[in-house]
Amino acid sequence: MKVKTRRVLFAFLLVLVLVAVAAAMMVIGRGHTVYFDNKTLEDYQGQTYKAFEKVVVTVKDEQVAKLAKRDRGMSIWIGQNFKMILEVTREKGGEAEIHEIDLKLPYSVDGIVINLPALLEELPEEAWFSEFVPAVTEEPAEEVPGEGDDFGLGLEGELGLEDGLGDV
Amino acid sequence: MNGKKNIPAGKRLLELVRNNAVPIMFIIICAIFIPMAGFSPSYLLNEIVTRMGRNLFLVLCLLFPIMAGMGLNFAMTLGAMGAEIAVILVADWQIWGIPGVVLAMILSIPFSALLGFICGTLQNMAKGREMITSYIINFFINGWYQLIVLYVMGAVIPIIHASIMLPRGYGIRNTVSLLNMRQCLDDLLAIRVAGVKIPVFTFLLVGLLCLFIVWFRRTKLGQDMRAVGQDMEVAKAAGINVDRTRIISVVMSTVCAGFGMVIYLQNIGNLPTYTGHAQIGMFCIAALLVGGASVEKAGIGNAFLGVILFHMMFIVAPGAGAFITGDSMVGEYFRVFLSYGVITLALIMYEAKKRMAKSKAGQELAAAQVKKEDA
Amino acid sequence: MSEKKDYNYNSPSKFNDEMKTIPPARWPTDLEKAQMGTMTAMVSSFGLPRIIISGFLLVLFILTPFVGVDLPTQITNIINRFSWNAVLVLAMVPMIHAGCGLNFGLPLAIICGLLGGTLSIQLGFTGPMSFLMAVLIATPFAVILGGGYGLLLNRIKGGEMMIATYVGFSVMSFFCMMWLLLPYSSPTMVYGLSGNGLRPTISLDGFYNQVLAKILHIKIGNIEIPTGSLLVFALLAFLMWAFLHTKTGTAMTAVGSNPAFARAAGINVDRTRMLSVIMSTWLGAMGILMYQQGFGFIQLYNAPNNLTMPTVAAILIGGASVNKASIPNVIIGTILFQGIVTMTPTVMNSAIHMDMSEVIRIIVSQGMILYALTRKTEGVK
Amino acid sequence: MTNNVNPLLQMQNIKKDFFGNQVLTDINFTLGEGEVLGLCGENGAGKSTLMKILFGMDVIRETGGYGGDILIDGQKVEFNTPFDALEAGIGMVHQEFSLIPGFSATENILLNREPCKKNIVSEVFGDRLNTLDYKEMDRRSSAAIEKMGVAIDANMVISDMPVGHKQFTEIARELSKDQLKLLILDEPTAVLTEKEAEALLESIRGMAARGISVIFITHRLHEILAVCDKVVVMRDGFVVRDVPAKETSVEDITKWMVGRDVQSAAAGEARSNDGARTIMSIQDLWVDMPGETVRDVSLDIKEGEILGIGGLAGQGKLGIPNGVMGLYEAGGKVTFNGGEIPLNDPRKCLDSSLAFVSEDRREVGLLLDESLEWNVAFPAMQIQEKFLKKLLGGFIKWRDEKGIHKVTQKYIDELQIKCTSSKQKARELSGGNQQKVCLAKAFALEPKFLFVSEPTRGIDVGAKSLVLEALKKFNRENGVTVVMISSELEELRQTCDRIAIVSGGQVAGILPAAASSEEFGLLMVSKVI
Repeated sequence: MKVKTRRVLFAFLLVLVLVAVAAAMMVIGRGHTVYFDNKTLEDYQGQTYKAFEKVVVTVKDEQVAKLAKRDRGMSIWIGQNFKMILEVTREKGGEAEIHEIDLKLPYSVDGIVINLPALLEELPEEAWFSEFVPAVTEEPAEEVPGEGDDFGLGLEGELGLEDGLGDV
Repeated sequence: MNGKKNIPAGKRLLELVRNNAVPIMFIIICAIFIPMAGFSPSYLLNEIVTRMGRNLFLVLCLLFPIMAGMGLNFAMTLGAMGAEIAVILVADWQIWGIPGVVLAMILSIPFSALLGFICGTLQNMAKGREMITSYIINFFINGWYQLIVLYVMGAVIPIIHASIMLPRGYGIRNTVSLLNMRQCLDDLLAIRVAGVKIPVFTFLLVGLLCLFIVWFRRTKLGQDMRAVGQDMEVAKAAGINVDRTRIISVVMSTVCAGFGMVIYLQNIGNLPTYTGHAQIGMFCIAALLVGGASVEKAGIGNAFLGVILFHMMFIVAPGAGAFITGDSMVGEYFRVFLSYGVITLALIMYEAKKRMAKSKAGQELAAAQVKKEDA
Repeated sequence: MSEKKDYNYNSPSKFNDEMKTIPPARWPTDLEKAQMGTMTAMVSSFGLPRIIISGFLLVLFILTPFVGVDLPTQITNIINRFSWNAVLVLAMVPMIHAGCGLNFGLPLAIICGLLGGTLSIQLGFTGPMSFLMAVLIATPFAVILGGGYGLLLNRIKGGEMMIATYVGFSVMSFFCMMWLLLPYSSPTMVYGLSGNGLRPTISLDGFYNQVLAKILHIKIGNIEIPTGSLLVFALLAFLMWAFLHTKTGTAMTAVGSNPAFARAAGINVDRTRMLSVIMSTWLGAMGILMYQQGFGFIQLYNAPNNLTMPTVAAILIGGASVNKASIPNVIIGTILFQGIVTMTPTVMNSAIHMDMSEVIRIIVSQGMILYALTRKTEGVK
Repeated sequence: MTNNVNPLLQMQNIKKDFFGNQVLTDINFTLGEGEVLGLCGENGAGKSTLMKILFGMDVIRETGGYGGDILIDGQKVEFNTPFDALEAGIGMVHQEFSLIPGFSATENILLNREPCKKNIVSEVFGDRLNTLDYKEMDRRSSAAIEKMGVAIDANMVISDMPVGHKQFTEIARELSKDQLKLLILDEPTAVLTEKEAEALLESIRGMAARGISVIFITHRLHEILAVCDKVVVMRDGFVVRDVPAKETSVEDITKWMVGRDVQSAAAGEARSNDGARTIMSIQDLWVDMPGETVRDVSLDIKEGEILGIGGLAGQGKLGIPNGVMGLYEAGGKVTFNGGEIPLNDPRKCLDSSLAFVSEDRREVGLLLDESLEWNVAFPAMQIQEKFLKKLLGGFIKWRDEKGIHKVTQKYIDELQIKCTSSKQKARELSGGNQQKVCLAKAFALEPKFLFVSEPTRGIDVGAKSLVLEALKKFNRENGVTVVMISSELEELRQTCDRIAIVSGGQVAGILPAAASSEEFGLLMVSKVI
């Protein structure tokens, strides 16, 4: 009997560990797409924040975007503690200044648009943060025929139940 | 058996060739085709290594039911379906990278275990025709899979992202992009040797499964499974719960296949929702058979050799076909033909062998009579 | 050396036999069966899945007028599809009767029919003549390929169904190559650009499209009946029925029912099985030609495979088991299965705006096959 | 005798019937610790049933249990499964091998009792994931083999072993069980060579010396005398003798085994057919029938007689008709009615007016899922084209349902087959009625020569006499030569004119039905292999 209780306990623990790992994965594995706008923010509380001449965005030691005025760049990020390095050239011919930026990404938002000029001015979040809403494409570029094994021809399809070219 | 030593070397060689007819045939086919296809060695090597990483785990899953005497079992396809459901959910929740893979694997366990349990129970009801039954179960469950993915997901099970949903508002698209977990396992610790990318971590996982199988054979359950596989009646008489052992072997196969499918999908980088699993079983079985396995006996070595030879053939056949006939489609069909052909051949040889043993005793009796007359 | 035998051998020891001959439980008498109540008796004799399927079809029929679907059109469709598929389903009967199990090797038979059809067109026949020639040309192929198939199945008794499946696949993929490589040249069939290799779909307009259906074609209101096709099926079904009443047909049934008994009664079991396989193959070839004349197209390459499961499922739905089948099974099964195939998409679509027909078809047909396989039946494995 | 110590095993008034068919009546005997008991009797005497009761086999419970008490160490026990019996220290080596072919001797000896080591995984998923302790396994198996006293290679795979070693592996398996107190050996020497049998006897003595009691069932009576302390002889479900081995001899045992009241038998009916011509002559026949191998049989059968073939189970008597009729692979020469009959071709035999009623009713004798009509008429239809209507000038041979119905009805009446109608499925009949259908099937062929194999096996007394009478009548009225194979000597003596006894796959001798039981008994065990 005692052995049994112990076993149930161990099995329960195993399930618990798996659930815990799964939960942890859900937190640390949440992916976000971060978009950076180098756009002029018009008339925010009466002020206008001008776009920079040029911004170079580096995420994880990788240069992901070089933004001219009105450009939008994009990077993917796993987890909520977003880090990037911005190399900002404010005016034409000006000196590039380097900013290291840490951001807390909200868990529930997939696509996050950051207005860089507003961000660097340290305006409140609502000024530089907006959610990216993808336009629903009708049928996205019909599958790039992945580099799968491309097994057998045809047999996949309708699993042997397609009756013909169509119904009468 | 005692006279083994007396058999001349030539005969023994013949025996060796006969016992390994299928792998030898494939080695010859590959040897002929490789020059015809005209691929560079590094390209070939790269492809083979990639495909080994992609498929080995799945092929190894077939070993459990074989161990329990349930033949080449399509149960693994069910594991693949379980994994696909898990992967769809993970993709929808936008869990990326390694965490996504790990989550998908964990999530697939309940699905594939349940399906494996159903499959094992049904197969216990159809002892003696497990293979055809598992084949039909795989279609049957596929119907339910489609029902869930096509109608329940998005309608009952919430699906957040329109990008993986059909435009009509429920059901999953034909392809789910896994771009964000693409090859994340393969890239982990990956090394390049002479232009060939070796997905070390994936191979580590495969190695882990191999170790597990080797270890498992030495456990009580493994021993029981082998006993059940060789003689159900004797095992039962010895007090082994035969039906339960068989179900466990199927469940182990489906659960491992679930992991294998996640590995497979992360390598490909997208999920063909309705066709991804359809042929996995078929091609894993073909690969294992090409490696020299039979319906009742298969080992890790068979899986490795099989995957290498089978995929080598698969890569070079279209090119070789085009070279011979000038029509690349012929080569494509030829490799499909070879895959089916090898399974057919292996099944026929297995069934025919069962019958061969019968007439032996008669010959002995006749020989005894002749001896008597001589005396 | 007297080798003791392993467990699975039926030891001829007296004790075991005493055990064996004790009447298995107790068989209910007819009277008791009547008392069991008609409902349960019906369920047990008809099989639960079959009742569910019939009930489902009945519900579809009842729903039809309410969801605004035209009933006559539906009935016409069912009759039409019945006329296409019935012969294929009939092709299952001989092999089941001879104990060779469900013919999952149907693609082999279909290939014979495809060879007949394409060669007939290639040789320049048109109209009804092309159908006749297709039948004639397909016959020798069916006999030869069916003979080889039978020879193979005789060597692997007990493992027929799985091997049949793969024989079907192998032959089909072999012919995928052949369709490309054989020197067909008829412009109606080959790829337009390269001039060689057959197209996956070949239209039969001008050849044998509807040649049988048009004979004595009847139109009552909105219901159309392809009388000719139905008559041909009736003829073949009658021949099958008649065959099963002859000496050889009786032998075939006995072989399927108990091969050891048949052997002890002097029947050449292998030859009888071979005959059944050849008959199955020939009927399968006829079946696909009938299908094509109704459907109007020849479909090549992987298409043969698409008919296997529906056909196997149809005869099982009709009440056949893995080793027993009859003509009524064929007719009932084909009507039920094709009824579901035609009715579900339209009725379901109109009723709930969800076309689940494909999924339902898969679940119904595979579930039916699974039910037949997992039922405890003696004999074939 | 039992003042302070109870004997190891006491069987008290054991009774068993199979649906009214009494097979064991008031069995009483005791067995002390370290004693060897020889159990002998003809086939069907009830030895196997008794052992099955003792070992708690499922069949016993499924067929209504048994009466009487089994006492072990003075305690009443009731075994519901063999595992209960094992628990109580009873081990049994069955006639059929129960070994996993691909496992080594060690693995088989310890099958499902392997010593294991715990590990992390097994803590979570249960004991079945414990790893096997191979060292301990080797130790235990070699201990068991040593206990047995016969050297076998513990690492050899079973499928590579000679038959004798398989037998020893099974014995070692029982010996490896620590709680073993009583070992039942069911015809263990049947598959052994003389030397091996010698070794086994030695090993039994060794076990007895260690305090293990043994019940030893064999047809080789001299072995019993060589090794047993006492002998229990059974016949027709009774214990007829329970004597110390020292006080008896092979002749005595034989007499007890078969000895019935000769007077009671209806052997008087036997006729002498010396003058009749030989209708069938079998020469140098071998038949590969599993479990009933025929080695070298030569036999002449006279026209019009009823020849009985008797012998112990497994000695090959059943192989003779099955071989001649082509159902099992056979060689040799069989001439019938002046012409040679090719072997391995059932059709040729049937064509020459031979017929066969198989001992295996359900597997070979009947189409269980078809109507009685089909069962009765089928061979006649196929072989002799009876019950067929020729249409289109003989091109079509149409089944004549009416004719079939008529002939079936005729035999239903004649043989008093109990059925609801001639359309009833054969499966639904009782054993006795099924047997009658098998006879009707053979009668419908109107053969010149009929093999009947075990016609009364597993059917009740009433049906038995009906079947035998029908056979006799068929022989007398139609002049059909009948060869009847049966395990029951008494039945042969009632029905047959002459009786051939098969032993060791050969004809040990042919005696008139009136010969004494002792003579038959001696022949039966004369060449036992």
